[in-house]
Amino acid sequence: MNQSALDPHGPVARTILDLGWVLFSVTVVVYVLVLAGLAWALLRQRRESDRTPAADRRFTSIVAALTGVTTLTLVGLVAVSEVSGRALAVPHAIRPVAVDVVGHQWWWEFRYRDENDPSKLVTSPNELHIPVGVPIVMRAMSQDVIHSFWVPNLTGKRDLIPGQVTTTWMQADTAGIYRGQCAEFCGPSHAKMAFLVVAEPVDKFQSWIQHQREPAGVPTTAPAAQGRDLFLSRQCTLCHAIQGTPAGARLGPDLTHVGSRMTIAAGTLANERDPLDAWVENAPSIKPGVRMPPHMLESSEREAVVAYLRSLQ
Amino acid sequence: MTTRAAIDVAELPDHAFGPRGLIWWGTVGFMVIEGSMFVIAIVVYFYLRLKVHQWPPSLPDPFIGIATANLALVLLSCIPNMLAKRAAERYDAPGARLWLAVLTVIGVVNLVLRGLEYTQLNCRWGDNAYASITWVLLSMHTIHVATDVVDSAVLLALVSLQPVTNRRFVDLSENSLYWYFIVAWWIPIYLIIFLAPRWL
Amino acid sequence: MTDEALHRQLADTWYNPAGLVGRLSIVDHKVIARRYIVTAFTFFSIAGVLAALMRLQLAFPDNHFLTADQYNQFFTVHGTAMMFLFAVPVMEAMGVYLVPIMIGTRAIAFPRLNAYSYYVYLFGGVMLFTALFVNSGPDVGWFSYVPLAGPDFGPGKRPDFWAQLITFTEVAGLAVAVELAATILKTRAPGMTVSRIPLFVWAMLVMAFMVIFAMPSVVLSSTFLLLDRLVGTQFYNPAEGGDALLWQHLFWFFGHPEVYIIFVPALGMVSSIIATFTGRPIFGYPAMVSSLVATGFIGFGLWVHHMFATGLPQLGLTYFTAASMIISIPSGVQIFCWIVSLWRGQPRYATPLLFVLGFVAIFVLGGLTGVTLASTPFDLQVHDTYYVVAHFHYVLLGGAVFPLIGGVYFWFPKMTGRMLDERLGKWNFWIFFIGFNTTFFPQHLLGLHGMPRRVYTYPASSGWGTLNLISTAGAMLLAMGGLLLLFNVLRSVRRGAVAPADPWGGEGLEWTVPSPPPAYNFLHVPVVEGRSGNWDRRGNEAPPVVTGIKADCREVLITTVTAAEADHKTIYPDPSIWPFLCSVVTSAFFIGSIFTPWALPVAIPPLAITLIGWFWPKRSDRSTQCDLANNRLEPLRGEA
Amino acid sequence: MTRWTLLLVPIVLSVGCQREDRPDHKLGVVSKQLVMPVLSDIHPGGVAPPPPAESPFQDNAWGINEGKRLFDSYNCSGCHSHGGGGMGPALMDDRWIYGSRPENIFSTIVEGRPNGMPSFRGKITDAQIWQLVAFVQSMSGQSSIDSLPGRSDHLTAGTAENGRPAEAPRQTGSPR
Repeated sequence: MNQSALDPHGPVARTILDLGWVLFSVTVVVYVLVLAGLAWALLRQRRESDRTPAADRRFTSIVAALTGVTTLTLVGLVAVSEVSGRALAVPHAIRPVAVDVVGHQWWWEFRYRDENDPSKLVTSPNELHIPVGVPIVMRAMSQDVIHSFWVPNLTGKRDLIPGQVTTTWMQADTAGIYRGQCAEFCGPSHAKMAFLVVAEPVDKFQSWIQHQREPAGVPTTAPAAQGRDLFLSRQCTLCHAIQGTPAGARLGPDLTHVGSRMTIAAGTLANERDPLDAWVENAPSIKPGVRMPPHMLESSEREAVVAYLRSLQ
Repeated sequence: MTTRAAIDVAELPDHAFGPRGLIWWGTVGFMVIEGSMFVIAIVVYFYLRLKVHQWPPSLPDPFIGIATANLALVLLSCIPNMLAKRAAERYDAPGARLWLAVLTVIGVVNLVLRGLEYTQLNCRWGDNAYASITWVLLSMHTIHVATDVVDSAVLLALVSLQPVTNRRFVDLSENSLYWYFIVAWWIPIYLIIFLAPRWL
Repeated sequence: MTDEALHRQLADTWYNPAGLVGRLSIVDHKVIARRYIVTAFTFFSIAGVLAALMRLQLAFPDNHFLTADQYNQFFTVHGTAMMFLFAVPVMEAMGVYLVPIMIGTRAIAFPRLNAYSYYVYLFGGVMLFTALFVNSGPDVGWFSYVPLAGPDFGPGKRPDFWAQLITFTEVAGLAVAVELAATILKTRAPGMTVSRIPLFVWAMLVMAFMVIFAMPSVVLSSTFLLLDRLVGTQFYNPAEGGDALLWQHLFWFFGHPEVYIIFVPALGMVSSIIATFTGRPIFGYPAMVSSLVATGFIGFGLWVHHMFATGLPQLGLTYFTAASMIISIPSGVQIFCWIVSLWRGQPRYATPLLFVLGFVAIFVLGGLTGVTLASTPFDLQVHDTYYVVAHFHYVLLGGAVFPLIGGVYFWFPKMTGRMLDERLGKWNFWIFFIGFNTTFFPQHLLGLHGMPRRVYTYPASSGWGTLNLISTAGAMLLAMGGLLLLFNVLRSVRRGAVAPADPWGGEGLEWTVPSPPPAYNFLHVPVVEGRSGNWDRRGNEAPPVVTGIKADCREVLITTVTAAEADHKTIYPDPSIWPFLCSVVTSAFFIGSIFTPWALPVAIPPLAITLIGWFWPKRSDRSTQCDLANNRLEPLRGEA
Repeated sequence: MTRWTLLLVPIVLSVGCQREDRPDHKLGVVSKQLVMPVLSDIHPGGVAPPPPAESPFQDNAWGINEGKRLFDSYNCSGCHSHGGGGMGPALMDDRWIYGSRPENIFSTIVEGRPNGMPSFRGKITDAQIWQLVAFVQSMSGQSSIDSLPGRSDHLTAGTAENGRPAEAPRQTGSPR
């Protein structure tokens, strides 16, 4: 699984890791020196001369010198850290990809805005697709409690705080799938609030977002069709939206293209038949406190609904 | 174990007023704690101010009539307070009793007026953040006033029912010190709750 | 008067009453402190068990040993109890016990307040754990961030128990801080000028002042939280002009100094232990003192480094980065001075010194990871990951608990009159040391590999399994170390070797009094002639003492703040049940106000009654009689 | 001090468990425990169908709070305002048209009522209906004080449930 700060795939994470190596090397050296000093102090031969005032004067100057060195080292580290800090400022890219990152208990909503045409808004729950080599400028916000957006391989944390919007950015230099996870404790299922970042070549990204703008496909198989009717006639529509159908609620993740995603339940389950079936049957037993209630569907009905959802590519 | 008598303290006094005495340090210790609570609460007030455009947010300004009268009264109370402190430090029991009694009465009147101040506020604590901090500031201070009035009353009873010893005179003097502390905080609290909304 | 007669007289004057009511009336700082310490270690053990359970849950990916709900309550109560019910109280308690006998006075200032603070603290702790046992344990983290802890997302009473626990411990903590400050500033033995105050006492003084200035902020913020939840104020509601970050500012303005409140007294213990076991005073006394004071000041200037990820403006962050790094300078200076002290002294490797050496090895590492965390960009990666968990366990467990246990081995003979077993002690140390590093070192790597904090489980695909398993194994070893300490204590209390007044050849005044010290501490209040109260008396057959302090009154000598010249005498109060009764009322009020605002009006009358009972002089009290005997200035009405 | 603890336990127990339970495990059961008799969506007002089950979220702070969230999410406020009433009757007062017992409220939601209250049969899962029932009860203080919700994190709409006096329910036959 790709979720490590030690394996950067973008400028932000790389800058931070480089800084990290500087900090580590300095601290390791200091640590070794201190312990060596301690060991020497303990193991050395004792002499009478240790107890003279002259010795104490010598020590005074030694301690003073060491303090000076410490101070200089720290000033150096502050400077280094400040330099990397500036390097992380949001870039003024020509055409950055603008994404709203919205936190919910316990899932993520990524909104791709189109400045020219608001109707082209795309929302992608728990799966953030980004083009490689382009800065992604993100507006961070929350619907309920404080969450924290974090993709170790690409960028550090940014808290999503209700009542305020902050801007941050990241960029992927290599195509790949990176896992992110909520980093601020946000309630019972904090541990199960993850998401995937899919970094792909610009053209693939473009076609992906084109596809996301299309409404849901019409079911082709009988079970899928039955599933759609069940979906629209039962509880599902109170929370979920599927573009191109009457279902338009915004409480839960948008399911228009749910079949095309790799995971469900915010990176908790693989998006396959059995997990999906278990999820629809009794989500809270899988993800504590989750708002998706258990459903009173006959197993046959559930299969149909699952078939429909999986058909939503 | 044999020992050498280096210092003899038999003749030293058994009490001391002000910073020399232990009671003073205890009193000041708690005054510092309560003081920093007021400071932080006031910082919160201005922090919340910066969060909104209009202040008070969609509320009228509070009336200042009674509050101002109360402030005037409490400033006046500094005179009997000073006299009480002086009397205590001159070991003048009757004087101390008299001025402490006056002080207690004034304190009670202050509390009654303070009760009326609440009715003149422009808000209820749940209206918005401004209302909340206003109520908390005022109530924090009211609790202090009430505590000291009760304290004075008890002390008054004590010095009236029991012989007034040196230690008691120290208590009397520190009680006046605490009243100064309350008066001192009264002014900024008044300014912030009743005038700041007009200026900010 | 012969020493024997004097002893009998003083023992009678400073008696500690017996019987249930009597025991609840005791105001002797040593008895109260002993209760404080035992209680604190009890809470420590319970919180430790919770930690062990959490480690078992995390031992394997997708583990079902604990439910999310249990885990969240456990980690919250673990953190809360360790910070508020163990670390701060136990450090203050060590001060309450040791400071008076280190500065040569007969009791702590405001002894009744001291007793009161203990009972309030005890009831607070009992409340928290009772809440946990009945599934009402707070589950929003020891930091209780709003809005998660607010009325809208924290249903029920769980966060209220947290907020009220804060109130309990703050009341207790602030009371003790004031006592300690007053004791240290006004009741030092004559001759103990500011430049002769033992380093441990300096540390306690700094801690007391930090408590006094830091805790009001959290008292206020947790009160706001309660009000938001109970009566619908809007402090933390963004929609009504409130602000979620306000909580974080207020909480961390307390929360960061809190770390130093815990850590500074430990530094004092380290100094006492190193001095004694090298046979020479600590090198660089002025540097040590100014470092302590500097730590106290800088500690208030870096709370925002807990909020780097909230998106505050970069410029401000730079300042906090700098401040957070600067604070490691005073710590560095002290480390240097200790190493020099060890270098020029003659170390004796008794258990206390072992724990101190372990402390240096662990704390320096923790301090250095702290420096890395101070760097804003780097913090953005490791913030709220296991890297931070490792860091603060290195500085708190390593930086505070190791010296504390060293201190327990060091002062146990003084407090109980029995020695702890040295062989067990050495085992205790090595198991603890190895267990500690096995538990927490891997967590650095877990953090860098992307494991966030406060997750009750993690997927197998994460590859965090192995390191977590190692960490859990270490935790079990650590627990064994804890049990060994418990065993050693229980065994030695009954069958340990009897301790002389000065078993270690210790430096401070505390080693001049018998073990355990009599209720009145000093038969003759000493006159101090140097920094090393005990060593200064070497070869002096007749050490200088103060005479003229009444033995038939609880009379205490008050000295001047800086020069410590005898100034006047004052009379301390007798034992009384009222502080206990008052603490019962206080606790009932605090717990009641979790459920209804009416608790306040209901509580006021009994509170007033108990307070009056507390302060109203009792004819039978020795203090009242002494007071009257001293000075009848004015006849009672009707007399004469 | 153990004596003291023992003394405290029953007190806190009485206010602890039920209030604080987070019944994820229950939810599945709740949904299965009953199959409503299939009636027509329009149901003559007044008489409620036989009690389905006793309310699983009675006095359960978490369930009540979830109910409060759903009450807004499902736009019950649209008609009932925040309990103050609008097109629909007020829910925070003491007047009950179709019964104040949990099962009455349950069937009111499932069956719907004349003059505008739609039927939510099959639209809302039983688990969630029970949460709504618990919240509706709490609006007029028909739950233990320690389980009543506090203020919400949005614009204030009057005093929160835990700040209002409990009403004594009385049966008033007809709508207003």
